[in-house]
Amino acid sequence: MHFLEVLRDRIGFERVEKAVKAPLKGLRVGAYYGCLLLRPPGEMKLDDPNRPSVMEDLLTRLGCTPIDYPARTQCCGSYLNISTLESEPLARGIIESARNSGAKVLAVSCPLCKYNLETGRNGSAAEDYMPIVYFTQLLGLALGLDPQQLQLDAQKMQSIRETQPVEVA
Amino acid sequence: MTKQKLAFNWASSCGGCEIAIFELGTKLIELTNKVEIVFWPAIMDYKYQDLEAKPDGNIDVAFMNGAIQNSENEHIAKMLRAKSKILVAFGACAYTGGIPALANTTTRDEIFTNSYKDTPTTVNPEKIVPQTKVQTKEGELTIPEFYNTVKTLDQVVDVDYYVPGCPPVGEQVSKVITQFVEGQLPPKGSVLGASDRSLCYECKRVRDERKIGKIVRTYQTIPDPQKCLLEQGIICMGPATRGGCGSVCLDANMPCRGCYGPLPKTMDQGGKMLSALSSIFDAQTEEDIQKIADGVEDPIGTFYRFSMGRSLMRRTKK
Amino acid sequence: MSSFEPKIVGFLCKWCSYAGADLAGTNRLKYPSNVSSIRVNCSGRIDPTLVMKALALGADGVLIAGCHPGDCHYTNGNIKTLRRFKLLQKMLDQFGIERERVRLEWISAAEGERYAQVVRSMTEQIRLLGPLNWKHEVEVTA
Amino acid sequence: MGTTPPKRVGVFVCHCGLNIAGTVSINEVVERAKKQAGVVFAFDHKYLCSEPGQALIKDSIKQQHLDAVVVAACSPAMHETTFKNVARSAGLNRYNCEVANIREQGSWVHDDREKATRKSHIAVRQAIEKVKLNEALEPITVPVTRKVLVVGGGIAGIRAALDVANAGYEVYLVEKSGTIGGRMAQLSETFPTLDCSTCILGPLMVEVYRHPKIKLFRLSKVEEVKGYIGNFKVTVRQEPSYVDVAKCNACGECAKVCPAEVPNEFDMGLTWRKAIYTPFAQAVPPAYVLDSKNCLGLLPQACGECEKACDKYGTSCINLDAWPEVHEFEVGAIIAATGYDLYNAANLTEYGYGTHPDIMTSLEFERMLSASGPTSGEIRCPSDGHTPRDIVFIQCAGQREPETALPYCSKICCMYTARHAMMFHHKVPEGQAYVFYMDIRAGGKGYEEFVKRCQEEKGLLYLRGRVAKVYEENGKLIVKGVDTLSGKTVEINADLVVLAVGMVPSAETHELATKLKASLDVYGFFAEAHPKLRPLESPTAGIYIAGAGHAPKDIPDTVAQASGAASKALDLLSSPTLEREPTVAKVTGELCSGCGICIPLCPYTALTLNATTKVAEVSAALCEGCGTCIASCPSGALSLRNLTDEQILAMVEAIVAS
Repeated sequence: MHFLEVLRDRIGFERVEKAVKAPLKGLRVGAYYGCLLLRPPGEMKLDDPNRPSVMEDLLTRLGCTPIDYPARTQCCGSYLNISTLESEPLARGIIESARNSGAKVLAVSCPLCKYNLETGRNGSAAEDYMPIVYFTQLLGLALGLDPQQLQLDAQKMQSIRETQPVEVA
Repeated sequence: MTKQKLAFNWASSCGGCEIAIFELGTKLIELTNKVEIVFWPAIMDYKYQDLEAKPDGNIDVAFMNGAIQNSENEHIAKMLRAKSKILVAFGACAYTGGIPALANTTTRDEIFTNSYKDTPTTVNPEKIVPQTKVQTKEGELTIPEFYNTVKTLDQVVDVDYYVPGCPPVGEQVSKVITQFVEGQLPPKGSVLGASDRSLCYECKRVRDERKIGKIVRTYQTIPDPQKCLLEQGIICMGPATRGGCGSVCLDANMPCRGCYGPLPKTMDQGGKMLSALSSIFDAQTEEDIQKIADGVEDPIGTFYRFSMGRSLMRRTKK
Repeated sequence: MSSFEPKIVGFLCKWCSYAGADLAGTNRLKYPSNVSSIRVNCSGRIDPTLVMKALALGADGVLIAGCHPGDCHYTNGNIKTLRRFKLLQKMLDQFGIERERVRLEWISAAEGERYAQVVRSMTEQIRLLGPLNWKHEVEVTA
Repeated sequence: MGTTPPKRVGVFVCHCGLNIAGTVSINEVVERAKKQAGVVFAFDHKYLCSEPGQALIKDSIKQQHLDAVVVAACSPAMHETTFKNVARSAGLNRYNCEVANIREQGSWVHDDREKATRKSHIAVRQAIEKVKLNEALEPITVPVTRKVLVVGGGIAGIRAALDVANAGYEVYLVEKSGTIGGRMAQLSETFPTLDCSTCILGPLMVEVYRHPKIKLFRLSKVEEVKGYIGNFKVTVRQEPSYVDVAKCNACGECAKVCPAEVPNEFDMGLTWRKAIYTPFAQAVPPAYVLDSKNCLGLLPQACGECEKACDKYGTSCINLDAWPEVHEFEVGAIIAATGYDLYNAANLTEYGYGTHPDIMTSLEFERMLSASGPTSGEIRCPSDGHTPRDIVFIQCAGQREPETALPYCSKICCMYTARHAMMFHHKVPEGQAYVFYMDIRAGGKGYEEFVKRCQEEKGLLYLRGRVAKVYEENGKLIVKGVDTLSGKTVEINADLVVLAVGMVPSAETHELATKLKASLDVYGFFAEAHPKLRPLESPTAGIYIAGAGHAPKDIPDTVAQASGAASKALDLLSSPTLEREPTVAKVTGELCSGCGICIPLCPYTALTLNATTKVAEVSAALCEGCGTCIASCPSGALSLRNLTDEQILAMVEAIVAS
């Protein structure tokens, strides 16, 4: 059972929402699923493999603005990456796709995805530097934990949010 | 005309069958005008020697009740067989093994251990269990051998007629005895004093839909006295049991326990009841079926309460 | 013990399981010769007393095989078999008869390999259990 | 039977060339058979099913004065009838012949000669014991109602109904919708000849409508089917059309004023229709229909605009107070032609059907191709009506997908997709069509040639591979897939995506099957009695199957099967009576106590409790002989003819005694 399922099925997103202390208003997050959560669909059964919504549902509860983008379920090429660098274009494609749709940060659930997308970020210009964080980090942030504890670059997160009008919750 | 000679004897039995004969009441007196009772240890002081003394075939009709659970039972059965023209297995125990035959779900050793060692009320520090022979200074004492498997009468001797019931009901008993006295007898091996159809045929309860959603035990409910008990989830052996008892249990709002034994054309009372009962389980999936089946506590004790001795399997494997 | 050849009575429904057994033949699949089949119209024909009688007569095992649930040629005869079997199984436990000896299997007309497989496993399991020899069980322990 | 002298049994053992003799010692089987009680004669032959083999059996029966024979050979499924007939030709009752299966379940499955021989001997002994106890029975003859019910008014139903009717028998044709014609009426052209679908279907529809022997019930449903082969009692419920067919001249005034608009199912919801409407131009009967579900107020009458209009301008043929009618009739045979529906494309989330109007199913595209369709034959994108330049056809959409969707192949998609692509190219010459395919399955007369022709059209590109994803990115539809031939992933910006989704049994199939007690296969299509040898019959006697309700089919196959099913039904109707197996259940009255356990167990309602005698009775005509009642009977009052408990036990003993 994945932590997302615990949150969704055991605890329930509405209870999570109630626990939110600092809603992440104005944070435009692209949820990235990759394969970890969805495939093989028969085994995972966590969500629709082609049209998942579990991460978006959670992010909404945290106050974020989830961004839908075509590449969110595409393969990050992680296993290719171990031997070659063929995965880099794949990862780059995913980030592009997310950026084009207006995402400012990518939320992932898998360390390999994170690592890969970060390589895919290589050489991208500072202004369109896209943070890649675990959804749990965002959860922590929303629940009022200190960014340091969450290994989050506080300024960056802030700057991203400042690009949007932030209502004080 | 010479009076017919009748004998009554009991083997492994509770004595209920003896009482059943007393249900004849005053008829019994009239009977003695027609017949001479030459052997009846339960009632009068007869010794086995008296029986031994008789020439073979001297007794016209002998009624033997009780199952064969030890060597004494078997010995007397054989003797009575020899001395009698007609031998009748009287009552459920003699006919189908009855309650004693439920001992076939266990073994001699288990029974001894339980009765002579484990039961809390037993004080038996030396853990002595019955021995068939013991040497005492007075000499060797013997008691009959206790059998591991209880048998019906016809599993040890040839039997002419059967009278089912635990015990056989009064009016049937008198019918049977008159049958013998008047000598109008059906072919050898027939079952007397019972119907050839199942209890359902004479049952007055109304039937609606033949299905069972859940097994209910008698202590869990007070059944509707008008409606068929099976349809109320209570296991009633009626469908697989001979009628003729006058459905006394059902009139007391209690299910038939099957004491009148299997029906003429069936091999095995319990198996037949099991099949009939489960056939109308109101379930389609394996899980649901299992649920209902689990409701049947102790299938052997339920379906073979009186007929274990005459069942196909006859005992459990130990 | 290994020289012991179990005698197994197979009640096969003619629409599915018997046809499945025939298919095993047509495909020349090999399996032990210990199961002799009796062709019945429907597994629903099999009365628990027939199973017990077979054991009492000296069979070491009994196989009942019918169509898969939903495929019964007589709509749901196999479900009725299942109902009887479940309760019979419970009682046979009490009689001390190992579950491997009496089996209910769904085998379709297309499942020749499955039939062969069932026969193989059943024969092996019973071979390991040894003879049932019920007559002896009753007589000797008398 | 006790009084009659024991039967003189003859045993005949077949070598089947080396098929049996190869692993079984025939001689030993013969010799051991001779030792069996009752056996007076045993002999073997190389091929018992051959003429000389049959002659041997026949002559021996006469010379040896045999009362019964056992034939040890192949499975009874193969030659039981053959040998029973031989026995009968020699004057024996057919039930005095039993077959011992020593091939399929003997020689073919065992290598060890000794064991195979032993098992064969057991089989022979079983048969001997059984045949000794068999009673001589004659088939039960039951009358046949020489009429046929056809369920479903598509091309299959139409063809079957016409064939039966033209042979001179009455047909009841039941159709759920307002007109016959079915799916075929929705098609624009048909492969491989490209003739116009309605042009070839129309005349048949009219023929059905006009046929004196065909009684058409449209807007109807089969409510109940009682009885059995030759004697079905059918109840049909017919919803009113509220329009007098005889009077209606299809002027359409009613529809003009009707305020209720609903998606037009004939156009797969691409257009709208009124609540009172005519399904399509060639609909039969040619009259308007009012669909009560969508009418703004029938009872109590709230709207009634149509009625007023009809009285004013029309022929006042509308009657809003009409009620459903229930028709009851008897037939001897039933042909189920319930047809197909489309697999729900919305389940295939990777293709995004339902998320974007320009992703459509083939049948929707079909309507668009049709001159009578929503765009009168022009190909337009539903989103904004522009003519697509790039169009992607995805074959096997949700098919051959055991994991997620349909495991099977719908057979016709390769063909119609080729046709669609070709039509597209004819209508939009400057356009580019892409077809994603797994394999091209074009088995059929002129099919391969047709597909080749389409593939050679320019502007038509066949890509061998699956589509992974269809999604929208800045206004464009992106089709992401792989071309396994070049081994490259492909990305196509498409204007229109057409999904060749599979065929599934129509919604009515399951419902009807339950009423007919006809079994279905794992996918819910009608099951056939035998996949190869009896493809037109349901296992349930008297029920025949035709068309896509049985399995995905193209039109030629459907029509062929329909005619086949019709001739099967005619075969049944050809005689006023039919014979049924006499091996049915029987009650011994004096043993039955009327406990009633058996009554609900019978799937054919063949068992009833006689109120006066209080005992159960069997209707031999209804009983199929499954024997489930017998197993349940706690009195042993029920028995199955020629498969009694005694016989089964005799066979069991034959097994355990050897």
